[in-house]
Amino acid sequence: MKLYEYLAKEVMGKHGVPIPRGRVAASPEEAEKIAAELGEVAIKVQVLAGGRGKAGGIAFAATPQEARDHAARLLGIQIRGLQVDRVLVEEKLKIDRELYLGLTVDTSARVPLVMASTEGGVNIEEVPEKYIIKQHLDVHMGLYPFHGRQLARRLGLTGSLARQFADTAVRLYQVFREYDAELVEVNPLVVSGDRLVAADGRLNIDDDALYRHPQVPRTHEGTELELRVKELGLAFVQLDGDIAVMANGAGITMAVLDILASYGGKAANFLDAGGGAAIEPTARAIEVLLATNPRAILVNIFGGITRCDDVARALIQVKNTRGIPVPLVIRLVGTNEEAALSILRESGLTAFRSMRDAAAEVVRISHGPGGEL
Amino acid sequence: MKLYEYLAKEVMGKHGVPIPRGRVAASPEEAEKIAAELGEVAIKVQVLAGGRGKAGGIAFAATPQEARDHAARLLGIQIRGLQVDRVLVEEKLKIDRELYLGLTVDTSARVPLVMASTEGGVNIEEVPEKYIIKQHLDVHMGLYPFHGRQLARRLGLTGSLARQFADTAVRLYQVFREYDAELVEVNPLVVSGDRLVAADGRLNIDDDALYRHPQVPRTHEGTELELRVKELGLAFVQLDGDIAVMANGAGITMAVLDILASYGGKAANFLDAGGGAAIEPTARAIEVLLATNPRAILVNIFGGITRCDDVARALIQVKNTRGIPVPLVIRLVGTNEEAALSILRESGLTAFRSMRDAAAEVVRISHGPGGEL
Amino acid sequence: MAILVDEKTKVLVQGITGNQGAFHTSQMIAYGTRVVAGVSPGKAGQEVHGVPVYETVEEAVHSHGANTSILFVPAPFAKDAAMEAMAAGIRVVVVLTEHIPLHDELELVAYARQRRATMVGPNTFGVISPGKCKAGFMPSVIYKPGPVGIAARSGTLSYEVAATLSAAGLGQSTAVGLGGDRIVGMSFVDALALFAADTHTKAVVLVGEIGGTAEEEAAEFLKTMDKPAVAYLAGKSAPPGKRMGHAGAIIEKGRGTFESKVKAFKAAGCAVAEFPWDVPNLVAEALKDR
Amino acid sequence: MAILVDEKTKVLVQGITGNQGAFHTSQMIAYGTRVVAGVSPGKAGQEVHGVPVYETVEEAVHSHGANTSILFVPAPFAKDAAMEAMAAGIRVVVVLTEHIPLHDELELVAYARQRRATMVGPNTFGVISPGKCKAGFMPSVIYKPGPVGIAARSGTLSYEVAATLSAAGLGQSTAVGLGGDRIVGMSFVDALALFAADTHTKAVVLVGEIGGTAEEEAAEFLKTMDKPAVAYLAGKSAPPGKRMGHAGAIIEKGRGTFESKVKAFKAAGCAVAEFPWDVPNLVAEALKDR
Repeated sequence: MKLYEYLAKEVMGKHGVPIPRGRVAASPEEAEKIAAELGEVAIKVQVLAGGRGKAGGIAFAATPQEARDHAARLLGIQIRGLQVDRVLVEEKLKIDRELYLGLTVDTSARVPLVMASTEGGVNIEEVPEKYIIKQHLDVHMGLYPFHGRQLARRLGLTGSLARQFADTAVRLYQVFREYDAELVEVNPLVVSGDRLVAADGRLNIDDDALYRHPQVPRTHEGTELELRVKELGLAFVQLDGDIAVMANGAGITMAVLDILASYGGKAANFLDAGGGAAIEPTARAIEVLLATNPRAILVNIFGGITRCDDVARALIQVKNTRGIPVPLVIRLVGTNEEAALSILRESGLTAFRSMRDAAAEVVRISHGPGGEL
Repeated sequence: MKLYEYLAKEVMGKHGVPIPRGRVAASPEEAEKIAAELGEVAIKVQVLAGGRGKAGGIAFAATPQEARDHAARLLGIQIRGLQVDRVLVEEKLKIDRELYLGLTVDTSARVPLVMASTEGGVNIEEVPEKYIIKQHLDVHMGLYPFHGRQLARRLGLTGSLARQFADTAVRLYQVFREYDAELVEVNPLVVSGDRLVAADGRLNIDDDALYRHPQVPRTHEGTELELRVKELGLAFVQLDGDIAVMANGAGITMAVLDILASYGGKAANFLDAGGGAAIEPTARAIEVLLATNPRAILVNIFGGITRCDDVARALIQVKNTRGIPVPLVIRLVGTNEEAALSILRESGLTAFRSMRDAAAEVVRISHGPGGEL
Repeated sequence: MAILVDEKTKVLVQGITGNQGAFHTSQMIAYGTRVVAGVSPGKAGQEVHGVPVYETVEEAVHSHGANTSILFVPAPFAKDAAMEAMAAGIRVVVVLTEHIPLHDELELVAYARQRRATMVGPNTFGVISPGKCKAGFMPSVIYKPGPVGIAARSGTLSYEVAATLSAAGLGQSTAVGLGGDRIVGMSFVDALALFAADTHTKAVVLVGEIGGTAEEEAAEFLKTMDKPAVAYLAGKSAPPGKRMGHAGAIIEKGRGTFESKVKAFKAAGCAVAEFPWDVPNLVAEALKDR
Repeated sequence: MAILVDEKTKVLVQGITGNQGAFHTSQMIAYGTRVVAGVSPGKAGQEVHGVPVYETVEEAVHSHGANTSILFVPAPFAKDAAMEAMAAGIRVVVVLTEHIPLHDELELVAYARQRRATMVGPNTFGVISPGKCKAGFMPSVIYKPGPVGIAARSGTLSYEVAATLSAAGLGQSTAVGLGGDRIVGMSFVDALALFAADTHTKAVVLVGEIGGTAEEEAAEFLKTMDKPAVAYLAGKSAPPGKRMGHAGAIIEKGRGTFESKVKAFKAAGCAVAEFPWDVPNLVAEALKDR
């Protein structure tokens, strides 16, 4: 889960990372008031997307009136498809240099990773590798001041700036650990005269650890439908095709999408119904699929923990209660396969036993004029 | 540094260790008021000494008036030589069993050590080893719930009590680490019906780490003179003999005391003037020695970092400013020894080069009638 | 004759008294697995399908010599349970639990290294050596004993592959689920190293997916391994920046792409199947070449 | 021909630009020690007595191959500095600093074990191999090269003993200060193990004191060592429950008594000197017996 910049900075500030003076505003009046306290300010839209600057989401104001005008203009617009309902108003920084400092996990070495660069201010992915300094950390030992000094040294920082950098690295690591972060990033970490300031801040918290952080305000990313399915506890990604897909298992669901693509079809979604799903959640998942108005639905089940008969019953339940107005292609094998097939037969449904045949059939249907099975 | 019981419990309580309801009182009126809130109460003197119960420092009251009377009696008395100026008034616990749970450092294995016993309520030193369960911990890993369950199991606890015990162990370890504790101890950890309660609590903080804990109220242990010398930054222990001793280094100072004892003398103190002491602190140390009204003073210096001439100058300074009214036996060897001897000679003082001779001489003097050198 | 688990393995089930724990204990026993003990705090003294339940792992190890543990323990308690297993000397810890916090996984991996223990998972279906030992919840009927090792990041997809292999008469030495999380205890490279040393395994099938660099590292390893390998990779059509079910299945910052993995495998001389049902033919071919 | 440090040792001084660091650097150089580099954050580029100063240990190790570090670093920063040294691959870290928090020492000891590094101290005078290398602030003039190893918990007292040995013609292979704190990196047993393996060392003198059980453990080790040892112990007359200068010098809960230590040494056949000046004769006798 991503935090808004102003929340990420609030957390960092609490842990001693130097942040600009400023506050978040939800109205032009608030923005004006904050600017009146701070003098020259930057006004930044608060959306969960990068590249705000390029998208026109950042403005500067020399007077409170100007701040009010910018805020009035920015509040309510859309930036990269996201509605702006808050802006961060903070002191405008004199920028001498822009550094980068970030903490994440190296999934290959399976340890925390600290990254630093002299080339801050742009997406770190766009910085050539040779300008990025990486250092693995021992999770039980953590990030010591000496690690920070080593990084500062390699960045070419000296004197007070080196000390501030080392200190900031130690504190950012505390945020990383205490907040179960996937990513903590200060970009740019600005050299402003003799001080370092976190001009922008990102803090992405591991979804699986959110239960340990009840005090952190929740943010919601994704389409309306994705958010609705997330609440069902299912893994769902909306795509732009016309074949709705449900399978059980992340890998096999991806494989189904790949096979459809190879056969010239286009999937409308990724939906992993999980292992061992009961009738009720499966039924709700099918209903979700129908909400995307697909031309056809493909259900692919390899029954392990998942019992094929439960899936069949769920399908029948949805068919009988709300109806399934598009062709339904089913592939079922594994646990309780025979019982499933007989349940389907009773309701006039059939099922494939081969994934290949099922995929070919649903692609054929999606290309044709469509119709009830 | 030892914390008072009520402060130790306050810290534990904040970390989720179950403690009895109660507060500290400095007057009979306060005690009465707290008892009125709590019902039947225990009233416990707050002094930095064990064995309060045996010394009459714990009383029970069924009514607020009784609580007031006990408090009036206890406030102002001395327990094991320590003035009582506060009592802890807390709910009287129904005691079914008394357990022990403590965390300390195993100086031999050089790791944290958790100790538990079914034989709580008495000094753990008096409990036979076979009734004490000890478990080494990895300082980087800490104490996990499973460690707590293992301890609970070995203590024979089951069900909810086992769960509470494991949880308490985890929380107590957090206190141990966060407070740089030498010792955290709950004794007794009382089984009261279906709950565990820390009926008494000790928390001793490492003196060397106190600078990291400015929020912890300071306590002061030792004689008035010991506290005065502690402020000079010198290691000092008051003893009951008549030969004041100053040496440089903890080991050699102990050795000097041993030698004096072997020769039939009695040291008035342990005073390690440290390595590399400058003139001024050394002079102040000598003044401290004079405050014990010894029959003689022995100064034993093996000059390494400590320069013998500095010590000589310090001695002369004290002699010239406040006078040294008792015989002064000096032994000096090592760095700048010759310069030191000539400085002493100018002021009419002499010095031994052998520790043995100096010790024999000062013991001889301490047995005689005494007089100026 | 297999990796990780075999007919001598003495399995401990942590969380044995829960619904899933109890059910799969019966399944594992039915398969012939030596389930010697269970652990469920607060439930000591009970029996589950004839298996004695203990309060702590150390008791289970002490009383029954358990050397492998399988965890049916909810995510918030899984780190503690896995740490307990490793601290008690368990050598192979199979962590089925999904949704374990990332930082807990970092600590588990660090402790496994310190204890020289092997953690399989988290978020895995487990490990099975067909005909010998099942430590997981996979549908065991699809596996047959044989010479093919399987290492997979996903469960159901690897069942598909195993079933096609078995149908083609290509049985398996061991099938191990590495887990779908970003941080897992056993990587493809770790699994390959074990298969390389296992005399019974003649070829290895890797079932990978987008995200991370585990496949690229596996490809490097394959260059030095003298047993053939065949890979199938899921996620060719997945959009970047989206988590495809597994926490680890995401193309981020240009890393973890399907193309990168295919390229790495091809460079290592490892055949990459276009469809899951192509795997058996490729394996048969690879074995014929030897 | 010595333990821990010798003529090949390349010494790094951490905290070299401070008063103590700079002064003792000059003393160590004057003694012939190969002081190759210094580290002082914020002072890189300077020289101290001709020794180049770096910002980080890793640079000093990289540029000069330093393998031993000596710390003149104040207590609040000592853990970081010692960790840095060990992380950078320094094998012997001599921590002179007093008053390092107990929990910092626990972490240092744990990390030294993990890195297989040797920490001497904290709160030590250092280590000297007479005529070869001085890594500490001891008065070097009192030491002479020879066959006696010294391991001591206290500084000045061990200088007394070293001086009496030298005066009696009994030079030293190495004298090491273990440190006066409760938790130290090197114990008597660790030092004895090194002396036992050092061909040049013919006898060992242990200068101990009340508190802890390091002497009792040393006595156990002596039973298996085929070189003679002589002990002198301070604190015979110390009252229980009082810290005698050193954090570690305290009789607590009946542990750490003078009597217990004397008894242990006697049981191990190790002579215990009544006075410091008796040590040379006991050593001479022990050597004569061989």
